[in-house]
Amino acid sequence: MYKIISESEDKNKIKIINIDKNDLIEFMEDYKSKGYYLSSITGVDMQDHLEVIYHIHNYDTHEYIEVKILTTDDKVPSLTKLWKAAKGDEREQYDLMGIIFEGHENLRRIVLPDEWVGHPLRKSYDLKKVQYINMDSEGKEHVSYNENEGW
Amino acid sequence: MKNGDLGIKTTTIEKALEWGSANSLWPLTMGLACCAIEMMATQAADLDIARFGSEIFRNSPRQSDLMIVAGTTTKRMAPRVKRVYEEMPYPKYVIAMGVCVIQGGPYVDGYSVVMGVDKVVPVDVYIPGCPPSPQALTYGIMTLQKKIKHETDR
Amino acid sequence: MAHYTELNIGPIHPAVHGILKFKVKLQEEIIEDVEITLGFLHRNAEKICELNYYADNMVYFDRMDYIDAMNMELGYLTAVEKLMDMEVPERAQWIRMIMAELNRLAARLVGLGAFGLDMGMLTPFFHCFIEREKIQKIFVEASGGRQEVNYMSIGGVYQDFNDQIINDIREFLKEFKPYLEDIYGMFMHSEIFWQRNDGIGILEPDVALDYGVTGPLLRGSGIAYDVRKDAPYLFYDKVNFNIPISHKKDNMGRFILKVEEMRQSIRIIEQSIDKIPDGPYFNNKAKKSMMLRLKGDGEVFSRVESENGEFGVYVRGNGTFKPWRVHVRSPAFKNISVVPVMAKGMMIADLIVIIGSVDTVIGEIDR
Amino acid sequence: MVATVKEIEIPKKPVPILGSLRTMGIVGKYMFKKPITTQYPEEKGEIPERFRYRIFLAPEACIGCTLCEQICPNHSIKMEKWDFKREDTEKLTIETAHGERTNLQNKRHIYPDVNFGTCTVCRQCEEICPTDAIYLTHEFENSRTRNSFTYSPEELTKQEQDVIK
Amino acid sequence: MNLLTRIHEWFSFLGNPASYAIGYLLETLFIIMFVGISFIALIYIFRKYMARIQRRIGPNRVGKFGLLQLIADALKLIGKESILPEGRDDLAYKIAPLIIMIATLVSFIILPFGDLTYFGSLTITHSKITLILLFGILSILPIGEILGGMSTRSNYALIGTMRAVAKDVSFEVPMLISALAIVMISSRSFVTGNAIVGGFNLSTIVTDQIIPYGIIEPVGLIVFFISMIARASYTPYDLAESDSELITGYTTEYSGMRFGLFYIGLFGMIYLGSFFISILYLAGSNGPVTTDLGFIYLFIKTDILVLIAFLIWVSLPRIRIDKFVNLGWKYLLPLSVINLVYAGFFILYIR
Repeated sequence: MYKIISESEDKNKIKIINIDKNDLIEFMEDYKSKGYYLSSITGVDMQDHLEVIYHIHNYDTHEYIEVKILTTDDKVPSLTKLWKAAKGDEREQYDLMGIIFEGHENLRRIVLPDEWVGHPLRKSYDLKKVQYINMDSEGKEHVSYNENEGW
Repeated sequence: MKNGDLGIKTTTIEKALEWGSANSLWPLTMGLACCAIEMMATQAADLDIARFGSEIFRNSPRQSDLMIVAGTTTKRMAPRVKRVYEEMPYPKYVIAMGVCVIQGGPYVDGYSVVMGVDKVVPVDVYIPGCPPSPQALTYGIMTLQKKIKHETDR
Repeated sequence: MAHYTELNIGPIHPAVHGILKFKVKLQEEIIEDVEITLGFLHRNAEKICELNYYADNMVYFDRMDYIDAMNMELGYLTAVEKLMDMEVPERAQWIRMIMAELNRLAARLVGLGAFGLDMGMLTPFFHCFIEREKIQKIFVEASGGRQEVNYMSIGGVYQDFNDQIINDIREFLKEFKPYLEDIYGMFMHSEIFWQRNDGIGILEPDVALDYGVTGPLLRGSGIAYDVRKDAPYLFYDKVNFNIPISHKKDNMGRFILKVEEMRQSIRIIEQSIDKIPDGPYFNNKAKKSMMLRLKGDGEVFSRVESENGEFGVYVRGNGTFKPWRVHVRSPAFKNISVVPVMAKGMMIADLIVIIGSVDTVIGEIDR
Repeated sequence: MVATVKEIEIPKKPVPILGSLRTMGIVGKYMFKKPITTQYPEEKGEIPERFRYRIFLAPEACIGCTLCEQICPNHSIKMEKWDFKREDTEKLTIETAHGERTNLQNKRHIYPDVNFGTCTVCRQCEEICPTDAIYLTHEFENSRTRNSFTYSPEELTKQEQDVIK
Repeated sequence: MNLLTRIHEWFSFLGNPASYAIGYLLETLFIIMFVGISFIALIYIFRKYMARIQRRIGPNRVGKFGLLQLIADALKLIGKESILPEGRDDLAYKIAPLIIMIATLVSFIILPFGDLTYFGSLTITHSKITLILLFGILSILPIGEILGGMSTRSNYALIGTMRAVAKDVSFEVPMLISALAIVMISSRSFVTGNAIVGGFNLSTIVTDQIIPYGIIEPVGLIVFFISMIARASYTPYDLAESDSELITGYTTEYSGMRFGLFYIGLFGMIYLGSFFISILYLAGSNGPVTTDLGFIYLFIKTDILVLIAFLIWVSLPRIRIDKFVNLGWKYLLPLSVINLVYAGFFILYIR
């Protein structure tokens, strides 16, 4: 049985439930059976740890719930088995935030090319190190730090 | 000038061809982002761009003369823009529409936007604005027509 | 071993409404598989938002769903104002509501016109843009911008409505109603339009929910979910309007539903334009010299109904002038992910219509 | 809650050929209506008063407060030194949104320098300017064949045709 | 008196063989020039007409009222680089637009244009089987499409070609059968009720059409009209070059003047088809008052048909390929056969 660490409310009166990341799957399975659907996944970089925030939504009772988990090793369990909506969201958060969703079968970058170095939404990402993208004749994209090798 | 006849003739033909290509700029339907909607509005009834002979928006780069880069060119898109540009036959012209394609626009701080499409393809006319109003785009096309006819150097 | 033709639709293709790549596996003309590649318009708005002041970020939200700029601004502002505990004067809220609905009309008109073009109907596009131009003129009169308006600001709106704008809106609505019926008729009377849409792109409700689809796509599958009804913001609980739903689940149902929503938008504007009270249009706490010094603390998730569905904005502040994290729940991102499900087993021509029916805006998907 | 859910009515399928003829009728009807096109270069159409495009500067009113530089979302505005001779402008009275202001000074002699190649015309600078020195106008005919859009403070005070780049 | 003898008269001082040769040449040139000029006028009218329907103005900057627009377009297309795609089938790639262009032009020479005052009959080809000749030339057009599409090795062009072939195959048959019904009716004179020779001759068909055949067999007219629009690949049947799906179908890889030839072919086909319909079904050059103005009558009928086709183009959406082929085989073909049977009974009745 999952354990709720604490409950609070955000400024829009949405209930926030803090849970441990090992309880996530169990918690979400319970809520899925109650008729909740995944709405969005947000990763927040708190510099010493990552927060992953799931917004789930019940279309019948009009209830929005924010589920928050913490992770220090960038790894959280994937929800793709529960909701297909998680597929795209998790890929996006992996791409931009570097959260590794364990159990996602196709965890590739989605908006940036595969060779891109770093995860841009991390606070530690250095915007001054500019990366350039080029494409070869077969349509594969290559990333380099050299300005002359791409745009 | 004794053998100048030929020269006059060729310039006349060149002039005629220039006149032709200036007055029949078929743009490529290449909307990248927000400016594409304003490009469509220029095509639409209110500011009918067909009056200048740019009526037919061709879908194939092979048949178009003018590439209006309408919208932010990202780094991923830049090689593709380049490729489309190379697919177009000469004489070809490029209009950079909107500040995103001029110098990066609102996304200058970012990591994935090309700071100016002129790094990717040679640009003939720059139209500032975010997005430029249809009038501004029409004015830009008129500037391009003048440029083709060597009438302006703005 | 079956022989497949691989067709790359996009990134630059007239049918994809922007830049998006569909890699289609075809067996003759039947679609076996669709693979979507995103990211050609990834403009890192979320990152830039973290680097800027709260008031600056409006610019980037305008350019997300670029044909529905007002609703994007509204999504951000409802979040930020909650974060700052700022109250918005009533007049400003009514003005916002009118502008949001007007922009919804404008966005739908672009969608309709492009939908016609997808099927080779040339004319509705022009009529749609004639009407859209009128809306844009109202926007210019109010805010100065045509498309990326930047009209709303933290604590109110930048400029007040004057009598001329209200008159113009009334006049526009009067002309628009019969025109909309004409445009609707152009589509609906044609039996070829029916052939192309009836029973095409069927989306079952459980699939839609599973994929997190919202907006007309979800309502077209028979689930009455609209943020304006679900969690009313502004004054949507003070005006009468219907949330149309359709149990037809296909393109046709969605098309009729979208037009019906436009009629409801007209109804909302008509009601709210009479209800605008006098008073300030701006909260003095956010007056212009204060724009840089607005602080936010805590976290908030706020959602509005944009053209494509539920547009959510998550903002986390850490007590400084700049947000710590801004995340956008993009409706079109979810909507586009069902295209492979809807298109499977259909023909290549149907895929184009389905994409047109989903009506994606790439700026919002890639951000 | 006033919003109600209503199922849409699906109209009847049109009769083949007759339906198409009806569509053609609606479309063809507009042939007899007047075109609404504005003939742009000759007639500009009516441009509403609040329409904004290019930034202008009223140098007498600028006090060099750098607020515009700070608010600009993409750093299009940089402050630049310019020896503008303020003759008797210290006594000038300027009407602003906050009432009248007198004794305007620009002690550091810095004025905004706008890069119009990145300016998104978002109007935040006009909004924040305490003395309304920076303002946006209808001037939109400023396409160039060169990528040089940085307007010095002096050029910001001039009309578009006088600024030759 | 016809155009040939008239020209022969002018040049009779050169002797018979020479003047006849010049006569034929000038006559053909005249018709081709006429066709060329009316193409230009047609495209200009189309642009203005479409603009008007869409509440625009259309081209009006180049020359007075934009009359020089087409010349500017042509000059531009001539001056344009013609890109040769890599991996093409060279001969096929280069010959395809020529086939389309030549086939379209040649088919105009076969049509009976009727009379014009002073000049007399403008008809060039005096053959007893002009109808068969015309169908023969029309069947060359698909070859151009196929060659053009297959030679470029582009996937879009490939699918476009497939569709073009499907289109041509499924609409050729109903078109032919409805033309056959016309042949049947026209092989028995209205006036005398006797059998006449030359049902395959377009001129005879026209001269015998006191009542337009379109009134006698409206089903045939509709079938033929739909098939004609389909053959000319106009919306709603422009599947082969559907803009929003296949970029421009089989012409995707063509540029410059080569594309221009395809473009002329597109407009030429609708023009030819309208001529064809007005000859077969709308009594061609027969008019209410005088036969001297036959050509003018024909021209007016044709232009009205062309305008209708344009209106269909701008207002209807594109049909889907399977429904399209269904339309050809399941509806138009049976209809045309019914029409044929009906024509047979009709002949029995008028005897």
